[in-house]
Amino acid sequence: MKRAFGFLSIAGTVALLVAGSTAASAQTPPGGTADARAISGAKAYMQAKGLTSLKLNMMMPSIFTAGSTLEMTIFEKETGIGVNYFEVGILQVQAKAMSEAVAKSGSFDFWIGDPISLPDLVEAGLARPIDDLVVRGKADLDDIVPGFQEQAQYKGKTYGLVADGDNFILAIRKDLIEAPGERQKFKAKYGWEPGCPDTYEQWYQLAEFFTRDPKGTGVPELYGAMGYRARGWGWRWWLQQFYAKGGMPFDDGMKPLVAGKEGVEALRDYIALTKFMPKDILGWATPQAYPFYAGGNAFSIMTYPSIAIAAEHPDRSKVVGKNKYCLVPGYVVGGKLVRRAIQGYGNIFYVSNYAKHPEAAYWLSQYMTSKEVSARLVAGPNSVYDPYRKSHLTDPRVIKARTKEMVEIHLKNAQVMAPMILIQGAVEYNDALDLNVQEALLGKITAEDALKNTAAAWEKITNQIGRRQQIEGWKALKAAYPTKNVPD
Amino acid sequence: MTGLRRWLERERVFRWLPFIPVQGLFALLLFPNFLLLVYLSLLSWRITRGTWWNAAFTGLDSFQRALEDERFLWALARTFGFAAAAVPLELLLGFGLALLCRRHFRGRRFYTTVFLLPMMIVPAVVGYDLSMLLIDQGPFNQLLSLLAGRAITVRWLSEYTPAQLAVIGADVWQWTALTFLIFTSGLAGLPEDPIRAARVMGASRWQIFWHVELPLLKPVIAIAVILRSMEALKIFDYPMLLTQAGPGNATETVAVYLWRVGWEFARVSDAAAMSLVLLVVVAMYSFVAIRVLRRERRRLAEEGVA
Amino acid sequence: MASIRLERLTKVFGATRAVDGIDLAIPDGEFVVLVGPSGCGKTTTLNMIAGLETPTSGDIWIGDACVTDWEPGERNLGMVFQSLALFPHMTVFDNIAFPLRIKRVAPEEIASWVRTVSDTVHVGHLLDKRPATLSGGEAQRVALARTLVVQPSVFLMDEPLSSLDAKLRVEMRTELKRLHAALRSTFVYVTHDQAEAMTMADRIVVMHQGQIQQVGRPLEVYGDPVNRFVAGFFGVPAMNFIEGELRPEPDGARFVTQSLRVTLPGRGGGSGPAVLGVRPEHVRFADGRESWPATVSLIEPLGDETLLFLDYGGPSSLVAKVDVEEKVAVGDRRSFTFRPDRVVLFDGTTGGRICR
Amino acid sequence: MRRGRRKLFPLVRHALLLAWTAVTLFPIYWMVMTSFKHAGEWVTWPPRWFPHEPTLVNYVKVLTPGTSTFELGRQTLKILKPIGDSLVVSGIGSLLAVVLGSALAYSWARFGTGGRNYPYNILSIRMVPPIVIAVPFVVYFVTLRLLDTYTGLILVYVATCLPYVIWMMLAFVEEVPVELERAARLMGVSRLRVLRSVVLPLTASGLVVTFLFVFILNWSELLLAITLTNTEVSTLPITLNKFQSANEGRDYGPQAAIGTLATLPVVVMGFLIQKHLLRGFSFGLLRK
Repeated sequence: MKRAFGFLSIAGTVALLVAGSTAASAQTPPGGTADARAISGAKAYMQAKGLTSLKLNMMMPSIFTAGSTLEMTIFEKETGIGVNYFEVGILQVQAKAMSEAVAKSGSFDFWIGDPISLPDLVEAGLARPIDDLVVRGKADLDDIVPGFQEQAQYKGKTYGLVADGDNFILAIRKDLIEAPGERQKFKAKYGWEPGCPDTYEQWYQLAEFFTRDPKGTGVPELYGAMGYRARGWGWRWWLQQFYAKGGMPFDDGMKPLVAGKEGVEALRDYIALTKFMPKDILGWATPQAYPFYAGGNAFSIMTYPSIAIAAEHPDRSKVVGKNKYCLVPGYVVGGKLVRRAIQGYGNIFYVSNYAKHPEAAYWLSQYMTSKEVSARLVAGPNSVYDPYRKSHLTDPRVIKARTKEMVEIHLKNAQVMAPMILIQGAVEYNDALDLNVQEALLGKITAEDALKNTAAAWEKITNQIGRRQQIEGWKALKAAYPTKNVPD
Repeated sequence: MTGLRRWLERERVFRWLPFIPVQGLFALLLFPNFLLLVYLSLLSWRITRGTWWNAAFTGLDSFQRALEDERFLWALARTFGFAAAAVPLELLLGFGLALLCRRHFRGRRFYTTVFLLPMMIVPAVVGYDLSMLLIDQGPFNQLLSLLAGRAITVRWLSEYTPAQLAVIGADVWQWTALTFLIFTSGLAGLPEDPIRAARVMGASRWQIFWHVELPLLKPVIAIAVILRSMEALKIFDYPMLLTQAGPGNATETVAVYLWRVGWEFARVSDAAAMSLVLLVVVAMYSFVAIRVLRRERRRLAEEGVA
Repeated sequence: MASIRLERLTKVFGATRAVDGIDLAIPDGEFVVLVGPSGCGKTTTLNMIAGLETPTSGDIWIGDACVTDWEPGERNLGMVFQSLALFPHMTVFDNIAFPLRIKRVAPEEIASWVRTVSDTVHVGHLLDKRPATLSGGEAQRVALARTLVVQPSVFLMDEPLSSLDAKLRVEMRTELKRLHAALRSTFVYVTHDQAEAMTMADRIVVMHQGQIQQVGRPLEVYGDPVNRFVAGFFGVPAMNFIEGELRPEPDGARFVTQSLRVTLPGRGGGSGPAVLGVRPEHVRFADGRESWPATVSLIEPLGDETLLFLDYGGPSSLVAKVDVEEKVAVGDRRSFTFRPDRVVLFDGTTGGRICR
Repeated sequence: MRRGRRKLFPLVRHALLLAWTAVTLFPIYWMVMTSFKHAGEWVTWPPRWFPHEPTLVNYVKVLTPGTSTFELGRQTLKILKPIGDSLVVSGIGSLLAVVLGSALAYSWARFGTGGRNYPYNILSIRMVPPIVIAVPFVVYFVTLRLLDTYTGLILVYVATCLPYVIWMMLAFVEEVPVELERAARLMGVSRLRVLRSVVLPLTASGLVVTFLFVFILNWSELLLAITLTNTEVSTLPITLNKFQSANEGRDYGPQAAIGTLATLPVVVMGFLIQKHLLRGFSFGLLRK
C-alpha cells in the first residue's frame, strides 16, 4: 500500500512524464482492432514490468459498475490486469477527483467521469494527457461520431477516451398518438397532425393534450411530459432550449448572454412545460424517471438515449414497441427552424497523473472503448453507455437493444449537438445556473431575475478564474458548436 | 517492570499520563490542520491553479469574498435557522416524553426502547428512508391524507418550504431520541426528598416542576442545548441524501455549501476563509453556551451536597 | 390540630409486605415515635401518612377525614426528611418561604412569617445563605422552620437527626421536645435509634417486619415488653437472654438450664422450652439460696456504672450492670442472682411473652 | 378527585406515548417492510403497507458480492466490506477514545489536571464543524501518509469523539466516592490497582454506555469518512451516501435491506444496555 509522494510529488510527476514520453516512442502493440491492440499492449506492459497479475484502482460512479464489470473480467482473464473499483455517487465524482488532485495520493489509477469536470481536472493536474498512448495504441477514434470525441479534448490535448454518447432524445408514445379518435381530436384542437414535435410549442401542445386527469384529482393518470428538473440536472434541459433559441452563453469577451430575450423565453417555456410533469419531478433524475416512463405513466420524455433500454426492456417495461423516438425539437428563429441537442452528460475514461500504472489503465480504457467492446457495452442490458460510434448504427446487437429508429435518431441528433459549458470552472458555472433556474421554477424569483443572477454569478466566477484565460478556453469551445440547424 | 510500575505510580506521572496521548493527538492532528486552514485562507489558491505551497499570499481577499458571498451568508443563516427550529422542538419533545415516561407503569420499557431507536440509525439511512417515505405518492402523504380525511399531496422533497421541513423533521425525528435519553437520565437522577418535601407542602405538580425540578435540571438542559445545537449546526447528511440541497437552495446548509466550494468549485482558499468565518460564528455561540454551562457546573460543585 | 388513625394499613412492594395491616390511633397532640430496625416498615408508614405512598389497602384518617386518597398537600402536614430535603438552588429565606408561596400568601406576609419562624428556631441570621453553606445543625433548624411556617396540624419526621453528630443530636432532641410542648401538635417521628424514641416519645410504636409489635409509653415498652423482639430492641447493653426449659412447680414455676435453676414464685404457666430475659441492671451479686457462681471475664467501665461479663457455664456470658463502687477484677469468682420481679419469660418457639 | 385523575392520566399518557411511538416506528417499519418487498411493490399508489409476497431477495442481493441490484440492473453493491470497515474503524476508534478519554476524565476529576476549564476547552473542539477541517485534512493527511488508511480515520474519530467521552466519563468518575479510593490507598493498594479494582468496576456501566454512544456517532459519520478515504477504506455511510435521492434513489428494496443491516448491530447493542443508557446521560450535572 504505497502512498503518495506528498511534497515530492512534483518530482514524481516529472518522472511519470518522462516515462510517458519514452512509452510514446515505443512500438504499437500487435492486433488488428483497437481491443486486440489493447490486450496485447497490456500483456507487453505486464511482461515489461515482470508482473503476472495486477489490480488497478478505479473510481466509478456506482450506476456504471454493473454494466462495466463483465467486460473488465474478460480483460483480466486475457491480461491479468484486473480492477479494484470504488464507487461514488454520480455527482460526487468531481469532488472526489478534486480531492485526489490535492492529495496526489495515487489511490486510483483511472476513473470514469463526465466532460464537465475535465477542464478543472486538467488544470488541477489530475487528468493525464494520453495523446502519446492514443497514437501508440492506435485507438479507433476515427469511428466516433463528430461532437463526442471533442468532449475529451482540452487545449489541444486528449485527456480521455469517450465511452458514452450522451445527448438528448425525445421519446413519445406512438400508440397513444395513433389511437383511434385521438389524431382527429388533436388536429381539430391544434391544427396539425400529432407526431414528433418540431418545436417546443408543439411539444407543449402534445403534452397538454395527452395529460389525462379524468377525475380531476390533480394527480393525472397520464402525464404529458417529462424532463429532468432536479437539482444538479435540470439546467441541461434549459440550456438545450436556450441553444435552440439561438442563444450562446457568453460573448467573445466572456460577458454572459443568458439574461437576454432568448434566455428568458426559453426559461418561461421550460417552466411552463413542467406543469405537465409528475409533481415530484424536481427531485427526480434517471432512476425515478426511467421506470416512470417505462411504466406507461407519461406520454413523452426528453432524456438520455438510454431511455430506450428501459422502455424496450421485455420484462420491466409496459411500453415495449409503443415508443417513437424523435429528433429534439427546436424553435423557429428568424423564420428558420433551429434544433439543438445537448451533450447532456457523457462519460469518459480518464487516466490519473498520479496513477501507479497509467499505461495499464490506458490499455483497459482503450479496450473498453474500442469498436467491438463498446458495442457490447452499449447493447448490454445493464448499460448506461449510449451509442457514439458510427459502427453502433449498424451493429445488430445495439439495434436489438435500442431499436434501429432510436439509434438513427440519436446519431442524427448528434449533428445538431451543442456542448455544455466545458471551460474551467464548469461545475461552478453550471451550479450557479442550476440553482437560479430551479429558484425560478419554484416561483421564488422571476425568470428574468434568475438569469440576471446567473449572469452576475458567472461574471464573478470568470473574474476570479481570470478573464483572459477563460476567453481562450471559450474560444476553443465555441468551435464545437454546431453550424447545422437541422440534421440531414 | 517494577521500575516502570514504580514510575507509573508517581503522582505526577500518573496524572499526566493520559494527557500526553490526548494532547498529542490534538497537537499533531488538529492543530497543524488549523494552521493549514488559516494559511490556506490567506492565499487565493484554487485546486486548478498550481500547488498551494507556491500560491501567492493575498491577505484577506478570501475573507472579503466570503463575506460578500450572499449564498454563503444565506447558507449560514439557513443552518442557524434549521438549528433554531429543530433544537427547541427536540428539547420540548424529549422533555415531554421523558416526563411521561418518568414513573414506572406497564409498558414503560417498551416505550423507552422504541424512543431510543432513531438515534441508533445511521443518518444516511434516515436520509434515504425518508426520501422513500416522502415522495409525493408515498406512504407519508397517504398517512396524512387518512388523518386529514382529504387527499394531501405535499411535495416534500421538491417544494421549497416542505423540503426545509423535511430536513428539520429528519433531525427532529432522529435526535429527539437523544434529548429524551438525556432528560430521562436527568429526571431519574433528581434527588427525591426535595420533591417529596414540596409535595407535602402542597405544591401542585406544576409548581414542583417549575420551582423545584426545572431549576435542578437546569445544568442538564444546558448540556442538552449545547450538544444538540452544536450537532445541528453541522447538518450535512440529510440535505445531501434527501434533496441534494435543493430544491433551489432550500436546504443548502453551510456544510453542504462549503463542501461544494471546496471540492466541486475547487476554491480551497475561499472555502478555508468561509470555514474560519463559520468557526468564528460557532465559537461565539459556543463561548456563550459554555459559559452558561460552566457557571451551572461551578454552582453545582458549590451547592452539590445539600 | 388533628388525631391520626390507621386502619388495616397495608403496603405491598412486589413480593414483600412492607407494611402488613397495621392499626394505630394517635390522639391529637401526641408525640409518637415509630421505631424499629431498618426495613421494618416505619418509613413506609410515615410516607403513607404523608401521602407520598399510596396504600395497597387500608385507610388513613386525619382528624375526622379519611385522607387515603388525598394529595399530600391537601393533608395539612409538615414533614422533615432524613436528608432534610432543602432546595439546594434556593436561599434559606426562599426555602422557608416556599410553602407559603405555594399557598399564595401575600409577599409582605411571607416576609414577616419567615422572620418570626426563623427567629423561633434561631436561624434569622442565615436567611441569605444557600443550604450547602450551612452547618448540620443550622440546616436542621432551617428544615424545621420550613415545616413550621405553615403551622401544620401534624408533623412528620423521618429520622431528621440521623445526619447530626452525637452532641448536636442530643441537643436537638431537647429542642424538638420543647417545640412539641410549645406547639401541642401531633408529632409522628420515625427513627431506628431507641434512645431517641425513649427520650422523646409520649408513646412508642415498635415495628418489626411490617407489623406493630407494641405500642406504649417508653417505660412500659422498656420494662414490660410484649415479646422477645421488643425486649431485645431496647436497652444498652441489650437484655440477657437465657434459653432453657420451664417446669411447673406447685407454687409457681421453675426455669431450668444446665447450670441455672430459677424459681419463679407466684407465676403460673405451662411448661416447655422458654427464654428467660433479664436486663443487665437486674443482675446483682448476692450469696443466697438462689444464686449461682460465675467468673468475671471482662470489665467495661462506663463511668457512672460498670459492665461485667460473667461466665456462669452457659453458652454465652451474662452481662451485668453494677455500681462503680463495686470492687471487682477480672478472674474474680462471685455469686450472682436476678431481681426476681424483673425477670421476664418468653416462649421458646414464638418469642411471645409468657406468664407475666 | 384524585381517583378520577388516577384513571384519566394513564389513558392520556398512553395516548401521547403511542402517538410518538407511531412517529418513531413509521419510518423504521417502512424500511424494514420495504426490505422484504419485491421491486414491483416499492413504489405504488396507494402504498403497500405489507409485502404481498415477503421475499429475502433484497438481502441476498446486498450480501452477495458483486451482484447487480439496481432496478434498471445497473448497480453493484458491495456491502460486506463497508460493514467490516465500519466495524473496524468505529470499534477501534471508539475503544481508544473511551480508554484515553476516561483516563483523562479520571485524572481531571481527581487531580484537576489540565486546569479548571479543561473539559470546556475540549468541548469546544466538538463544536468545530467537520467540514471546516475537511479540506486541510486531505492536504495534511497525505503528507502524513494517512489518507485512505484505517489508522488515519481511526485517529480522526478518536479526536472528534474525545469531548463526548470526557464529558460522559466525568460524570461517572465523580460518582465514585473518593473515600473508597482513599481507603484502598491506605490499605497499601497501588494507584493502578485502585483503578483496576475500585474505579473500573464502579464505572463499568458508564464505560459501556459511553462506548456505545461514541460508537453510534462514529458508525454514522459521513463527511470526514468520505473526505479521507478512497479505495482502501470504505465505511457504511459512504456506501449509503451513493443512494442520493435524485441520482440513484429508486433502488429502495436493497437500500432498505442495507439500512436494516446497518441499523441492526447498534440496535442490538443499545437494547442490551438500555437500562444503563437511561441513567448514564445526565453528564454529572445533577445535585445529589
